Amino acid sequence: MSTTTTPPRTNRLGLGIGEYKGGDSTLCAGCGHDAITSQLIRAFWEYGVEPQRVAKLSGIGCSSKTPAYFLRQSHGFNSVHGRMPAVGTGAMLANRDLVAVGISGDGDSASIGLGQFCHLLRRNVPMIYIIENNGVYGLTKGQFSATADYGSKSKGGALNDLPAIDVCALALEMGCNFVARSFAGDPKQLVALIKAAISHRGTVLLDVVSPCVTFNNHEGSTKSYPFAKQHEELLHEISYVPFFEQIEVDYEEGSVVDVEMHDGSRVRLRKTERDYDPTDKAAALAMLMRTNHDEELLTGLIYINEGQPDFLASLDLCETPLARLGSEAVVPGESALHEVMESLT
Amino acid sequence: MSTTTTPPRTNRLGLGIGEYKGGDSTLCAGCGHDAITSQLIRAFWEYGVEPQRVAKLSGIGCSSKTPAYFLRQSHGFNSVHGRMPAVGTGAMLANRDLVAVGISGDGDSASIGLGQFCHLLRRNVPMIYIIENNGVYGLTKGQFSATADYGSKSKGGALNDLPAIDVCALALEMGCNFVARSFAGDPKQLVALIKAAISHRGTVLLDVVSPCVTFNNHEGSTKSYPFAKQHEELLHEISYVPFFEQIEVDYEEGSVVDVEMHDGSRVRLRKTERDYDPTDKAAALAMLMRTNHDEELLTGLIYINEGQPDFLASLDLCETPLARLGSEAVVPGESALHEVMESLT
Amino acid sequence: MSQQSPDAAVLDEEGGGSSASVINDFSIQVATVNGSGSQSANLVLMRSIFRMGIPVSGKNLFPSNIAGLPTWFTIRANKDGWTARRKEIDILVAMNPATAREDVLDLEPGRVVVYEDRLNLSELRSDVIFYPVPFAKLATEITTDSRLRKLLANMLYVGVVGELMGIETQEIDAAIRKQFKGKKKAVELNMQAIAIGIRYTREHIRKIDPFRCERMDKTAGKIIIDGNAACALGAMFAGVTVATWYPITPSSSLCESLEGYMKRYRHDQDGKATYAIVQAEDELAAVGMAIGAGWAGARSMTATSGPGISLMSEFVGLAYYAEIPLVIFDITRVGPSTGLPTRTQQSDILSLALLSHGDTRHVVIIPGTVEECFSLSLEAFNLAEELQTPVFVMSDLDLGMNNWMADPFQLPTRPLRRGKVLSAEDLAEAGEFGRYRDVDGDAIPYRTLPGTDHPLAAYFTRGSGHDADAKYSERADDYVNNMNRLKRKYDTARSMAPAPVVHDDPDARVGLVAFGTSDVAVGESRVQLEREYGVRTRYLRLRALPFTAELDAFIDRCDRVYVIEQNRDAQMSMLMKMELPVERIGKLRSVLHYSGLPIDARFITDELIAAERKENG
Amino acid sequence: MSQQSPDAAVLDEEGGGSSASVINDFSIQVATVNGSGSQSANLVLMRSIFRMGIPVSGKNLFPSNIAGLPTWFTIRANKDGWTARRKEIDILVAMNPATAREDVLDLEPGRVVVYEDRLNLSELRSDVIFYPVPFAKLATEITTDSRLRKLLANMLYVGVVGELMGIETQEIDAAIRKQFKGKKKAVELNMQAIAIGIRYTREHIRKIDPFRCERMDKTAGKIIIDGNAACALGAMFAGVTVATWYPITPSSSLCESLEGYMKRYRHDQDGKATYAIVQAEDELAAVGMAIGAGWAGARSMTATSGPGISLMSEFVGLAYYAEIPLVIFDITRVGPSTGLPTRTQQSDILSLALLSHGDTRHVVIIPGTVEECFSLSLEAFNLAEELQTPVFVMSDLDLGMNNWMADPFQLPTRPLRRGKVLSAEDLAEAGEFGRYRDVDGDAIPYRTLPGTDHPLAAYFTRGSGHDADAKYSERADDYVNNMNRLKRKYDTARSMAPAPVVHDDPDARVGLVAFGTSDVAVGESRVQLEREYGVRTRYLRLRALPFTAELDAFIDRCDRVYVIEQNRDAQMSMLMKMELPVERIGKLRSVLHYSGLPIDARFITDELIAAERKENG
Ligand SMILES: Cc1ncc(C[n+]2csc(CCOP(=O)(O)OP(=O)(O)O)c2C)c(N)n1
Ligand SMILES: Cc1ncc(C[n+]2csc(CCOP(=O)(O)OP(=O)(O)O)c2C)c(N)n1
Ligand code: SF4
Ligand code: SF4
Ligand SMILES: [Mg+2]
Ligand SMILES: [Mg+2]
Repeated sequence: MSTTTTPPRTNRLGLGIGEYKGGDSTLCAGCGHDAITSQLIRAFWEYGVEPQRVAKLSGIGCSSKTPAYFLRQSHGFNSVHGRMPAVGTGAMLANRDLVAVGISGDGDSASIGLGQFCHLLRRNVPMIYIIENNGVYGLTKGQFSATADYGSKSKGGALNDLPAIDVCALALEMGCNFVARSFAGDPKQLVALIKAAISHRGTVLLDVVSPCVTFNNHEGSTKSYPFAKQHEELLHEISYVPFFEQIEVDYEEGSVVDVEMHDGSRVRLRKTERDYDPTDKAAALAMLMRTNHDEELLTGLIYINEGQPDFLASLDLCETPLARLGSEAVVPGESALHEVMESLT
Repeated sequence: MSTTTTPPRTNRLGLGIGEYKGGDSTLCAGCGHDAITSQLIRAFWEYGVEPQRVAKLSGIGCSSKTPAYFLRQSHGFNSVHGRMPAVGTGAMLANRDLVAVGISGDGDSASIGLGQFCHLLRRNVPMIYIIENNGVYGLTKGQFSATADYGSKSKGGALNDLPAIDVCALALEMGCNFVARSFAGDPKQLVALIKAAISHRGTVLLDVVSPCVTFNNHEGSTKSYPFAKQHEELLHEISYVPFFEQIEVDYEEGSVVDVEMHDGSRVRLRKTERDYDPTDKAAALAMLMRTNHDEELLTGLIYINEGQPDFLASLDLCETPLARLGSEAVVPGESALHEVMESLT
Repeated sequence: MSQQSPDAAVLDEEGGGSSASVINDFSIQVATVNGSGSQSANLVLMRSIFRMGIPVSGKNLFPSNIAGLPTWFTIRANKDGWTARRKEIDILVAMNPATAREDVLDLEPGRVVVYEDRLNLSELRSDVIFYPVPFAKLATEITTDSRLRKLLANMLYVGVVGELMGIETQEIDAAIRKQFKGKKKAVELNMQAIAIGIRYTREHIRKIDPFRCERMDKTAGKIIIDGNAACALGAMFAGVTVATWYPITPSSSLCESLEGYMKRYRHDQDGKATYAIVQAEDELAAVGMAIGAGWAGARSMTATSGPGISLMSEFVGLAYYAEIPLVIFDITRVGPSTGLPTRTQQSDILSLALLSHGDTRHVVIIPGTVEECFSLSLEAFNLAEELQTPVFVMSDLDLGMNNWMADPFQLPTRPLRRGKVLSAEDLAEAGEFGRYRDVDGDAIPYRTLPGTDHPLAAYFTRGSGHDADAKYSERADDYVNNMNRLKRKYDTARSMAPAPVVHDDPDARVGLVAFGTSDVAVGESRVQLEREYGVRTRYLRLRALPFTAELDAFIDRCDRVYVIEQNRDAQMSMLMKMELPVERIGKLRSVLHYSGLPIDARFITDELIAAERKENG
Repeated sequence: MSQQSPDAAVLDEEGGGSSASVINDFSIQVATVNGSGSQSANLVLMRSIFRMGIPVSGKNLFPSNIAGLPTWFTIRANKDGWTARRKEIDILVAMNPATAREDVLDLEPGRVVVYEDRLNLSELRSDVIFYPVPFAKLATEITTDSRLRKLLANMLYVGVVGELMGIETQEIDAAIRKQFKGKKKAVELNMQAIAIGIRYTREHIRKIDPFRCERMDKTAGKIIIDGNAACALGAMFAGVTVATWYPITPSSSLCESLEGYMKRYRHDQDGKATYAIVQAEDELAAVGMAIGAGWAGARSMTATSGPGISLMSEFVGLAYYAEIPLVIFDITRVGPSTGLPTRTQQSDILSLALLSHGDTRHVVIIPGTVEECFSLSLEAFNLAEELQTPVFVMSDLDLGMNNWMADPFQLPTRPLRRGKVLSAEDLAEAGEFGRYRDVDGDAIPYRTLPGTDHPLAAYFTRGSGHDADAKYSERADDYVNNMNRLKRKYDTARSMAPAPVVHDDPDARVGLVAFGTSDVAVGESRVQLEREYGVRTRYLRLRALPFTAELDAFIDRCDRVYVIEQNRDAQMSMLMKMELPVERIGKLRSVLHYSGLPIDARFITDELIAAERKENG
């Protein structure tokens, strides 16, 4: 091993990016979901998360298959349609040391799974929740989902006559403290957001427009690559400074906002003409309402509120993951049983 | 029958209020739900809805029992927990002439039923949807529901450590065009709102704080009679002028706003100090956010947007209720079958 | 003879009903409205009989609402320990004007009515014994607070009945102290009410009925508990770490009890919880969380009743197919649909055994006593992890919410069994790992937990087709191999599931098979059958699905086997027919009780005798 | 003999495989990747054989993803009309490099491989016949558009195979015109591809295999359709007014077909829809809407597959108990859980029969052919309304999504039966109404629809306890009476459910029972059994639950009855055991096929012969 080949690039754990890959994708060539997969691989590698600490969770759909395509060394659970939030909640209850990454589709989260999705957000379960949003049911061949825009056209030519559910606005309404939107065709932004997500404690909702090249990439679709590219509006330019790499750069006064994450990392937002404050929830809601109305695809960090207690904190759990507690810790002794029995005589 | 007793007061159909009553309540004496029942009876009677045209729908809970206690001459359907929206949607598909009144609880709608609730709103199914909101599961003896306020106290003394779901804000987010909040202890407002609801086409969401005297009327509850009385803030004084009774009264310039309903009735809002415009959705959302934060119980017509097409309109249904179509209308003839068969040879 | 109720017969034998004494063998029914606070009084009455050393049970028959509707609390005391429901009431305490008439008319002749004087019940019939008491008036003697007065009126009847039956005052007082533990004022007021009741009885009632308590020694050291609390204790001592639930009668009190116990006994040195109890948004979420937790290595559980079981159906199929351990308590009530939420039935058996689409087959543990609610619930957690599959514990409203007497529970001597879980060290040693391989020939594979720090640890869990290494597969052979292994695993479960309890009788030709709460009624019926009809029986009580070899052997020893169930469709019998060879099927008969009231011995006896008569020509 | 596959034997008899002709009896398998556009080519190939007058079927074996994975399309042509799946492939068209090796190695000796030249398959073995074709190169002759080229490469193999098999060019052209109806450009291009394929074959391939098409007259006037479209037609002609659904393979195309047909045939004079089709947010909502619609008087339906059935469980119990008509299509796939979503199985039977907690029992209609998909779906709507209960129609992926030949469908002569619905006039006349009274002694009550303009019309529907007048009741007698009536109603259903189809044979001692898509394979197997083994069989095909008297009579005429099912757990057999008297149970045996591929005749024959040998010592 002492020959002089250029060493593979490694992250702070000494792992190459290959260690963060998964099995071969079985999705359609060009599917937005695969693009997101690549950014997940990159972000987890760059951050240097131990793969074995990650739990990948999903429901059912093309999107929900993607956990098989990244982080091969992480446990994965492809559960049932629309119910990943519950499974993920249970997994985090069992092992608070896990980094949970939930991948869902718009059908999975906004149609069948809407209730569970909302309740996960409301509980603030620590999980990076990514919706690979293509406005259709890919796996069942292109029916409208609940995020399909009003008036958008199906491949067969039908017009959608129901309003879209905006999962970001809904997440805000449900009390989520980290709400962002991105686009599968914007790798730089997406990687930064995912890394910021890893640094957040609590639920992160990442709504990523992810075109379905087979069923929803045509003229008239509002979730196609061309449409998204044309209508994407950046809230800000976002970059991520990890806690282990705090380099100071000078920025023009007022041109940059830094958000400090709980692990010491920083999310750096460089202003666009918008001058947007991602800590003002009412403004965030109003802006979503307006941009939805105007058919802009607004991307970036929509809302952030660091430092809030997550669900596990409110349960006052012990430090050791519950799954690792031995019998001595979980079986009260003979005397406890005796005490209970006494009270029942 | 020609003896001279004072004739009973009757409505425009010539019916006494007794015709709008139901069976005896089996709820606890003093339950807010019974107060709402009384106002439903009054409103339907005053409006003069033909009882036989009404379909009463509910899920499971103390609240969901109430359809048995009003409009005895209307068909009722006490379905399963959290799934009344689907049943009601189906009933309206079958018979568009029905006036659907759905009664639900906060557990029924915001916990188990959250998904269906949202999708009903998104579809704009014509239905008056009343949530008898007491912040607890009454029928299962007082557990917190998803509308229990953060930090509110259970009868047993436990503190709720999850944020409340605001069903009004959620309804706005889901595109509901008639969103109102009231209080079981405010009969006047409630009757006016119910009558306005009857006049609206599309989903009406009526969130009525309805104290559970048995499990959630104690100190520390934010859904008790005392709390609601102390914290109720009227958005406006509301009254209802039915289409068949258009009396003109002079009001001081600018002190009153009239909203014209699709049946020609008018909802009259007399301003309080707030100067609130119930047609501005963004303002409505912002206001809910603020008043929730301030623990005010804001009541009145929060948002209205008359004239939007309802779900049945978007389906382009025929005039005759589907349930009434005869065989000749629903069985295509021999020739149609022949044509299809030809195409398959 | 067959026309006459045998209990009446007993009275007759002892001399015509009213003169001779009936000692330690009676049922008291208190008819009130719910929400009226009579529950404490009833418990005090029951416990004071218990403290007299007499075996006793208490059953609450309540409506599916919160307050204001008729409720009946029945206390059965029986010197031989037969404390199942009995249809006949000996002493009626009629406090509810709405039902008093029907309640009185329902009595057998010779029985007793204690009632609020103003109800004027004595005109209703002349063949029962009436003891009017001016409860409302007496209550005014204790307090002027009208709410309190209503509550205390209840305690008055405890005094009256206690005095009538010869219950020792000190035992009533002790029961009151237990009931209102720590609440000094309440203890005093209630004791005062008791005293007034006693005094009134002594001064105004001439006892002419035969029913009496006499001290015995059959309850020393025993406990009284409901099955749900017992299940909760079983779960706690099984080391449950994640419990998720959604409220539903009659299962809610299981998780509520659990929460109470866990708060007291399950914190670490820092006072932090060694468990998570989560009220989910519904049953789909509850079971989904329990599955996620079981997957990630927690001992997890959820508890529900019929409607929840139906909702869990899809998820349970996932857990079966992906082989995830968790325990699901089904405290059954009357179905179908919402049914009668506050009545008891055993009608979810087929659902549990077969839950979910596709070929599925589940392990079901069926406690029949409160002691088993403790010990078998505990065992269910071991089985779930050993077998890596959802394990149901099927109890019912009668067992779960009513009060039963039992010996104090014992911790098992065997340590917890956590099943085949590979640690990082195990993986390092083995050098290979395939999640669904049948390494040991018992069809139970090995698993690893998320977070295990070894490169071989990770695998991908899914409810879709997979091969022995947990890789996605649509291959026919992978599918079939996996399904066949799952079937073999179910056979492995046969040797691990709790064996039936058999009461054999070499001279009996008739066999009885029952399960769950029918147990006490069956025991009593066997005595009736032998005593009254000379019919001797063998009795096998099932305690689990899958069936074990004992069932086959039992049937072989019998000419005919009556399967006694509390459902309409003979559900357990159906499962037996699905599995058993035809010779055994031929012996099966059914006794079915499904009114929503707990089954009683007399019903079984009557049905069985009728069937036997038919059978014998 | 028993070691050798009989089809090979047939070849042998006819002289060693390659010399003598095999006319109108072969299977073609096209191996491609999905999303490659081969589906049109395969349909054209199938239809051109069909147009030659030869009975044919087409089965698509596709993966559970959208594009890029292996897919096999199998066309079976059989002069006797046996068009079930056959395991052996005669002509393999190997277009997919990823599976070509395994596909070739799987062939029986003497079979044919048509393949893309560059794949170099001929080295793999020497006992099959290889015809290499430079498809990619040939495609460049037609167009320079690379996407189009890929599509047209598919049509090339149609030309090659057509020419090889002797399919008349005019029939291929006609099939192309049908496939690309109205798209002139596409028709032209595809015909060009066909011509090139034919030309290449003529010029470069020397045919040495025996498989050939010859014109016959067995398809004149017949149609080709998939079962889902046929069910949709049945629903439309039943006058369905509300259809709700949630997408799931393999049921989605049922509602999508329905939507297509309804758009064309179901509008009133003003062009307004006389129906509502709603894509719900999930299966709970879909069935809930159908229940609401059925309650309010619509003919309502929903369609789903296994996971959806599990999710509908709670709601279906409500519909059973509250007696609400609706039709639920279950197009079954491989379970448990997500299972193999694109493979076929009959493993939801127990779920459907018993769905929901509590005592429930459902009516299930089981079409076995596309014609029955039409006629029995139609009938299901009549039964649902007549019986006032949810009625399931159980089809499967093989029937639902594959192409089957049939006689054109006929409208039933009997008018729609809408069941016992009382109008305002009826009420006025009757002067009384009790929703759940058994007026006619058939246990089927009368109902009224919401909106009925009569003061007596209203009643209250609930899934909780109710009396005969639909009033809330927790009374034991009300409950038991109602449940007993529901049980009697299920018995009434026995006389109304579609009777089994019986193929009797007075000399047979062995009986076969099957249902659904197993039908064609069973028919073929019966011929094999008789021809090859001299075993004659009777055959009963079930078409519904509950079982009807024919089943009993059939079993009585047999010594042994093999129940043939496509599931692991012998689910239909289990249901039979649950109901039948023991003498009949004793005769039951099982033949189980559950790999996810459609059952084939040879499998049945082999299994049955093996079982019979054991049986006879
Ligand atoms: C209970 C259930 N219902 C329906 C399905 C069928 N199904 C599979 S994926 C899917 C939709 C997926 O859509 P989405 O979540 O948007 O994922 P995409 O394929 O678009 O990435 C559906 C309806 C299922 N698997 N389970
Ligand atoms: C599937 C199912 N789960 C649980 C229950 C038990 N249950 C009955 S009512 C109820 C809660 C009702 O709460 P809410 O809707 O707020 O009504 P309230 O009684 O407070 O008016 C629950 C959980 C049920 N009936 N069905
Ligand atoms: S169908 Fe659409 S969502 Fe699914 S893999 Fe293909 S492109 Fe992606
Ligand atoms: S428990 Fe509460 S909600 Fe239920 S009836 Fe009583 S007061 Fe009303
Ligand atoms: Mg999607
Ligand atoms: Mg409530």
